[in-house]
Amino acid sequence: MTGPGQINRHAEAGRIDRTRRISFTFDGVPMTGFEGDTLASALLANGVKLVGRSFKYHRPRGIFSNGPEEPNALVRLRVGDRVEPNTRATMIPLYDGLVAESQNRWPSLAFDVQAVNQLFARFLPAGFYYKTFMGPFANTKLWMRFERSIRKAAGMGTGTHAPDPDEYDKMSAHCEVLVIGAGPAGIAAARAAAASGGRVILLDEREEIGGRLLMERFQVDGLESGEWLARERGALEAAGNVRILPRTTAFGYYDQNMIGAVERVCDHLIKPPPHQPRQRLWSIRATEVVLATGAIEQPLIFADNDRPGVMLAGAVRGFANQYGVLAGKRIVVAANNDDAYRTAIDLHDLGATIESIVDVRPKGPGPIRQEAKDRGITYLRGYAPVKAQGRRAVRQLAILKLDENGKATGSQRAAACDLVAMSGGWQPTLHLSSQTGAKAYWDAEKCCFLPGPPRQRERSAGACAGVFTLPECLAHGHAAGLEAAEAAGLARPEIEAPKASAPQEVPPRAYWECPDPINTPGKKFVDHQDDVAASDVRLAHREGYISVEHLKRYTTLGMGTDQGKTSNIPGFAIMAKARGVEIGQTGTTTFRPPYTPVALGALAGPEVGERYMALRRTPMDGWHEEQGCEWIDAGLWRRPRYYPSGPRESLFDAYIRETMATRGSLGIVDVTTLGKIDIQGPDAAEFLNRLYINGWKTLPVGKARYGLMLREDGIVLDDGTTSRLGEQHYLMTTTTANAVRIMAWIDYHLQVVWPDLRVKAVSVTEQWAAMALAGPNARKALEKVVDIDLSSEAFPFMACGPATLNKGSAAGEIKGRLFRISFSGELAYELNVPADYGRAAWEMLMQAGAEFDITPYGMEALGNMRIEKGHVAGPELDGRTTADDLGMGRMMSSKKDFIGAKLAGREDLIRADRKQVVGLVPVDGKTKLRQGAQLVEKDAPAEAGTLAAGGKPIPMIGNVTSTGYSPELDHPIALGLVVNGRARLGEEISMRYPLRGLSVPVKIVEPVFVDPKGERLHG
Amino acid sequence: MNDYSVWSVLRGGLTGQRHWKPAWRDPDPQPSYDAIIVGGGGHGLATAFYLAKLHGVKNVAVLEKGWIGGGNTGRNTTIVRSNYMLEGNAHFYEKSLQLWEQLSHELNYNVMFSQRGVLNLAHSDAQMDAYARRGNAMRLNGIDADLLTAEQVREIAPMCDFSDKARFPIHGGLFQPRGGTARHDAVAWGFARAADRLGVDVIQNCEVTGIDVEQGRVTGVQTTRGAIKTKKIGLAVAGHTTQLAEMAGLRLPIESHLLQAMVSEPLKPWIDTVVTFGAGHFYISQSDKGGLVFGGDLDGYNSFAQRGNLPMLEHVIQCGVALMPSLKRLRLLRHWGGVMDMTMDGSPIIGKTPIEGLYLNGGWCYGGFKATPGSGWVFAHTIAQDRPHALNEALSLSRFETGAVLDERGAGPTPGWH
Amino acid sequence: MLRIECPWCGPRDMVEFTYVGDGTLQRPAIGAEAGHFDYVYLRDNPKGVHVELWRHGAGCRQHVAVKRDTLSHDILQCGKPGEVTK
Amino acid sequence: MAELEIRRRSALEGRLEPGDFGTVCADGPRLMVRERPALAIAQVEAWPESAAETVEKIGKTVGVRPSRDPLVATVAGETTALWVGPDSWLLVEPESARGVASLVETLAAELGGQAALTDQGHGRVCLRISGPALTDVLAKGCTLDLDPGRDFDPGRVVGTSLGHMTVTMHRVDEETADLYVARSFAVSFLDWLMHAAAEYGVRVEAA
Ligand SMILES: Cc1cc2nc3c(=O)[nH]c(=O)nc-3n(C[C@H](O)[C@H](O)[C@H](O)COP(=O)(O)OP(=O)(O)OC[C@H]3O[C@@H](n4cnc5c(N)ncnc54)[C@H](O)[C@@H]3O)c2cc1C
Ligand SMILES: NC(=O)c1ccc[n+]([C@@H]2O[C@H](COP(=O)([O-])OP(=O)(O)OC[C@H]3O[C@@H](n4cnc5c(N)ncnc54)[C@H](O)[C@@H]3O)[C@@H](O)[C@H]2O)c1
Ligand SMILES: Cc1cc2nc3c(=O)[nH]c(=O)nc-3n(C[C@H](O)[C@H](O)[C@H](O)COP(=O)(O)O)c2cc1C
Ligand SMILES: [Zn+2]
Repeated sequence: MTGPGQINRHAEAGRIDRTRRISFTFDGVPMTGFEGDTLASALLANGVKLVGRSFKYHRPRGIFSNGPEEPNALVRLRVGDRVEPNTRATMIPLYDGLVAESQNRWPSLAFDVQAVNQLFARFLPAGFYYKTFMGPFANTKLWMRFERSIRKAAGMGTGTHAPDPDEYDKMSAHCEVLVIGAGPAGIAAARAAAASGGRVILLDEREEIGGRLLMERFQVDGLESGEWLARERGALEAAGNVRILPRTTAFGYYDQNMIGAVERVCDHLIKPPPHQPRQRLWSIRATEVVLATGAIEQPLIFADNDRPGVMLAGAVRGFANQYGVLAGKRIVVAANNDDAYRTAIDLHDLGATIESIVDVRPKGPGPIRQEAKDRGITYLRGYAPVKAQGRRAVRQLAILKLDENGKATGSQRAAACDLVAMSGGWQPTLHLSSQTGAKAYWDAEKCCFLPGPPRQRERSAGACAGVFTLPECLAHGHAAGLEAAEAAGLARPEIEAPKASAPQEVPPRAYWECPDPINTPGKKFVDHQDDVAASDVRLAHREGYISVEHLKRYTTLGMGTDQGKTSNIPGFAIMAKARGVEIGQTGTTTFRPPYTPVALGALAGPEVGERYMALRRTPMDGWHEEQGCEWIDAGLWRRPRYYPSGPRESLFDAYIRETMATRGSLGIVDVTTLGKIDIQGPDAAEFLNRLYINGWKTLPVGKARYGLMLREDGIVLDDGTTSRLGEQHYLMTTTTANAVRIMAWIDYHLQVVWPDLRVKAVSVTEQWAAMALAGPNARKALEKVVDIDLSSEAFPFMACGPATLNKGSAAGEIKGRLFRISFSGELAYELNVPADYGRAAWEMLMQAGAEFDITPYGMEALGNMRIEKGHVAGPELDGRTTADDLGMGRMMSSKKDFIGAKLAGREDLIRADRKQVVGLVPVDGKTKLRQGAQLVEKDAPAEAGTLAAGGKPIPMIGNVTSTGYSPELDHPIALGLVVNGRARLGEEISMRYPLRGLSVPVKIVEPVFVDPKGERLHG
Repeated sequence: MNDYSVWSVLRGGLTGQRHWKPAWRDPDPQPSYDAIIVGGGGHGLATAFYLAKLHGVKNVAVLEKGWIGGGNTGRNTTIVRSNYMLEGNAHFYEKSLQLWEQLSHELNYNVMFSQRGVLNLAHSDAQMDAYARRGNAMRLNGIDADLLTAEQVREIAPMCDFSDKARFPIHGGLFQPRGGTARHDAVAWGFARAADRLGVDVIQNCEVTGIDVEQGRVTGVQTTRGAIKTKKIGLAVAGHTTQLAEMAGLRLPIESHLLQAMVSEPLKPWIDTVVTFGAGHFYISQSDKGGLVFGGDLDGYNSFAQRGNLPMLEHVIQCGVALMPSLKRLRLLRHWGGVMDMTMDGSPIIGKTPIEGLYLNGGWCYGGFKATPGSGWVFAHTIAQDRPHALNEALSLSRFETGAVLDERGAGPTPGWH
Repeated sequence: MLRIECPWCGPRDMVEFTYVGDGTLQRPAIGAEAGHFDYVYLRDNPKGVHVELWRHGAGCRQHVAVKRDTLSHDILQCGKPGEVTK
Repeated sequence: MAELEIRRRSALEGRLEPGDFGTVCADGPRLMVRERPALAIAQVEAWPESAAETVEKIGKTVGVRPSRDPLVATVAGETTALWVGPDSWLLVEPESARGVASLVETLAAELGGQAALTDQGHGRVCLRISGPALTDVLAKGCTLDLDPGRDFDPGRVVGTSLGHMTVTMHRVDEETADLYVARSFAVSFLDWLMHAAAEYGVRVEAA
């Protein structure tokens, strides 16, 4: 199938490049257009009228506008994993190979099965679903069935689940003056501001700068608008202090003059070239902002005003002047203002027939009437359009005479036409200023909402401030540019404003909803996309949804992809009339970003996929990788989970092997990720005393101590060892998970709470590679490489001090720190060396340990061994446990005050029936215990009921926190929290894991399974 | 008053839908009421409804400073679930879920409660264990829960990243099939209409500006529409809880924070359940209109602005795309914010206050929508009987003093972290 | 997007900071018996002017006191902790 | 025992093969990247009342006087003093710049207990980047005003968030900056940088 060709293309008019012919397809039909077209202009050129189906009634719809406000012409653009639903044809630059499909129709656009909905339209008023489908029974079954069909019928385009192959980018920028919108007002503002020498950014969402100048036949400074634009653009580019960003939409105005904008870097291409982003998100921080965003034309509301061929008058003119496309040949213009006359005039001059202008104003137009008269264009004063006739496309327009109250009188007439160009006047595009909270107000004279008093450092200029004629726009923009520059602290420049002339205009009339046609009613659409008709607005009124916010939510008025850019004002006007108030009293709904929809990829930016969050690596990362370890995430870090000995070794086998090797001889583990904080100063010990629940003043130099910290509310915050390296010098370690939080905690207390304490704290986590050597042969192996006496007398348990590896060797030595501390419960040493030496030190230890079959072990074995020893860790320190719950209540010093001391004493934190850490073993000695299981009394019932329905839940007396397997004891072990657990040692209870149907009898035991006297670590 | 049914809609089709009456009256405030509920959100309206329906207290006014449902009820991401671990929360939210299951029927208003399931994803074994702990507790409390494998997750949410490019691969997830979403505005409207039918005065555009307290008991309120006498005041003002409490001289363990929410352009069905990301701040569902509704973390600072900033928006969407790479080409339609009443333990407060006749319902953090019917149900009980119901006993204000806090996350007394 | 003037580093975007919270709270002195509950749990939570602390974590690591309107998000004053009062 | 090779290994070892990446531009790559490996870095935190004296002492011993004014980097010979917080500095030089006693040892001997001194020589990775795309690349990851006369002129040192990672950035001259990032983040940071710069063409140079 091929199309009829560019039948609606004027021979000369337009700013397109006729030397560059572009091929594209719409619904599979190949067509051509020209460089400079949008998809919409190319479709119109090819005579395509029907482009989509509406949301609810699946009515045929055509192109309605030529801009971002488009409610109807939404297409599914591109193919495969680049598919983009709901894309406005009016904003898609035409490129070679473009593929677009219509939406919301099946099986085809011309024949759409769901168009039968139109027949039932009167049974589907706004909000009908609130009144139906409740079903005869009090459950959700019936509704769930209906919901499925409603969901299928609703929605617009179809998205894909295939990942988007394109990249997105982000950039921040700063400037003194940001000008949003590059129409005449914006350009005038930018050139004025730029003359001050400050940094100016001028952005516009269209492909080129120029705004309505691109769409009109105007002259500025005595030049044709195209020439003037070229001149001004050249001058701005040459100035050096101006950045021009076309294809860039300012979508959100955020606090403190931060504007979010998205640049469509490659959307005019079939796909981005390598290393180029598809789109770029700009965060622009401007000292001053000029909003020159123009205005949006509103429709008139009459029966079947949604027929293809009923368009906005400004758009009809825009298509003609910018692209040389005549959307119709016999045109009726229907309007409440002067500006629409220009459409009649321009189209007449391009050869179209103007059937007539239907003007709802009793007095008709201002001076522009002369231009119309000169061309023989007739206009009817005090008439309104009442119905667009024709099924798939408009064939004629029925009109009625209005009396002075705006009511219909007389008999209905019809004008034959293939295009209705309608205009309900222009509403300033005040979205961005409104987003800041500046409250828009109604100007009854100008018949539009104007931006409210600024809440931020911004001003509106040109049409978006309700200044509508070209000379005034230029002057207004110029003044705004000067003012902005001055407000930004720049010198007021000497520069002339651009000049133009235009006839005076008389004000429009606040008249949108036209009378019903005689005899043949039809829906009068307000919100085309959401199929909200004037009758729906009145229904909302009747039912009490009279606030505009209720109106919106009840009828979905303005909730589509266009956010009501062409429907809110007429809708509010109908509500105002029904309530008998002025539209200014109903106000507007809240304006929210984005101004137009923004690709989520652009907001997400490049840090997704593998780059989603940084990956932190320890200095021994490469070594672990070479060993083929399995990794586990620990916050942003990756740590070895276990080192499989071969492809078939399971996680369980591996960690048991690693555990046995360590306990049997020697193991080594990378513990670099623990937080390390260097604490110095005369008050360091006092500070530690306040942070930790136990005392620090007696700790001698060269010794380490285990410490526990509470939050202010008395709950355990973190634990770790802190070592005294010098008189006034300590090294604190924190858990991996809390490293950052504890550093911030310390900063807060030193800077804000106790600034009088003379303490300096610095994170040194990154400086040191840390590794623990554990097992009965740890000393023997270590002795081979360090320069200090490791005997228990010289370097007992909890000793610490400097140590040098390979001292005096020609190959080089490594100066580090050694700590005799143990998490595994074995004789163990923790070695810290400067990070760049981490791998060398590790390899040295591997070599020294070779004769003892040294085994690297990962997080699983580490966890298993600490469980065997009953050491608590993350799963027990879950932010709800007290020191006493963990069995460390006695560490709480009563001789000093510390963070959390007071609130830890609250009644519910010291009750006897709190959960306490205990050990758990399966009664049968075999069955594995599971983390995440709950604990109940052994005779608890099997089936639970809900309390809410009067049933009986199964009371939980605790939960399993950590599980492992002790190879030494040869049975599974676990730690758990059990109500009053320490008093119930030896008792049998039941482990429940109903998610997997498990119920296992377990016995409560002491939480230390291996070497309870600690002989090994002292050995 | 018209009953809502298919028949009445069909009948209306023949008469231009002209027979409908206002869903609620627009009364002027009376000089006095037996009870006054401040706040015309879901909670306030539900409270009034249950007071009238279950406790025979019908001379009730709901005072709303703006339009009903315009607070957090009208701006939330509508997730309904009862997947709580701690008993003080679990039974209460389960009660609420059970009320949801019959709510449309009870109100004769379709609140479109869609039990499409709520899926919380886990990205490590440790997270799976944490979810198992919660899921097992739910089961033992008689609440539905399933622990899904990664493969099962894939069936439900195929758009998630299961490739080797995922920074935090999906290990599985906790699923509550009975959870889901509801049409938030309809909840406010449905309760308002039902309460109105029982005689409750729903009064909009009426801001409470003062609470009269004499000798430790309340006597009335001051409003922008005059003074009103009453002996019982129930506060249900969400983000403004501390403002109202202050009128009665109370300081509370609550801060108001800003939470943003977002909606995409409308699409044909794209995702059929509620999914939450476990390795970042992101959760998503699809409204019946077709928009993908999603959100993430608090902006992080105290705020009453109902309007957020770009960094959190970017962050939430970054998390979303990390989880679902095919979101990139879809578009953001609108984003907004709400004022969250964040408590110091992340759980709500429903109960009595030190002032006689003043009852508190607040501190909902980002989870109060699902509580709406349950909250109204227990709050009505508390107000009518002057003592909490067993289901809200644990949610008392005094728990902070005694230490019996309900801290599901274990985040401690920093409201922004819950 | 909030822009906070760090007394050391100058105006910086909020993304460089982490929010700490109410800056008017006074921790009871070490050894004090009372006041902890109020310090930890109770807040004025003003709708309007709020003095709060932010930590310039990506910059100089210092705490910055900020006077900010919680309704408009306008930042009224920034300074060192203790220098900014209501 | 076999002799092991004992040497510092950068966190970026093997990840910065010299070569050109990204877009091929007519006038060559617009960003150059190389690592400054094996640095000695000492962090000095002075007490307010003796900070002036500490500054003098540092100046005397290592040849560069750190600035007490915020955001100022001072350079003398091979040594750089970076302001990183009030009366807090990083002193940076190639490890090879000094003889037997290291930078930290030298400072420790001079300062005694007068200021808190910590060794960070292995805790930071430093990338030197230069070229005409310098500020464009940085603008992709941070919110500073990078235009001349603003936040990041030559001689400035700033702590900021770049690509969601905390970095200390020192503007060495018009077209050159040193980026210091925590060691554990180095690989991710390099990945971010190369990706951000690809659009402009990047050349990795040997250290
Ligand atoms: C972005 C966002 C997402 C959320 N997502 C979820 C979710 O997925 N699931 C979930 O369960 N919860 C969610 N929540 C939380 C949930 O929305 C709220 O907890 C719940 O709706 C609160 O209902 P409410 O009736 O208590 O408050 P609101 O609906 O806020 O009602 C309080 C009313 O009090 C009025 N009021 C205030 N001051 C006065 C006064 N002085 N006089 C008179 N009236 C006054 C307000 O105008 C308001 O209408 C979310 C919230 C937000 C903001
Ligand atoms: N006579 C009338 O009734 C009437 C009414 C409206 C407009 N006009 C004419 O239109 C022109 C108005 O000039 P103007 O400069 O004020 O407006 P304009 O419409 O010419 O330019 C506004 C520009 O802002 C851009 N824009 C809008 N929002 C944006 C955003 N968020 N991000 C990026 N770009 C955005 C648009 O793409 C457009 O190019 C004048 O020529 C005027 O005569 C006349
Ligand atoms: C679940 C849900 C779905 C929404 N869907 C849409 C939508 O499809 N279109 C739309 O314009 N807004 C939608 N919104 C956003 C509302 O328009 C509105 O922004 C929000 O309720 C907050 O109110 P406010 O912006 O008036 O302050 C939705 C909001 C919610 C909570
Ligand atoms: Zn700073």
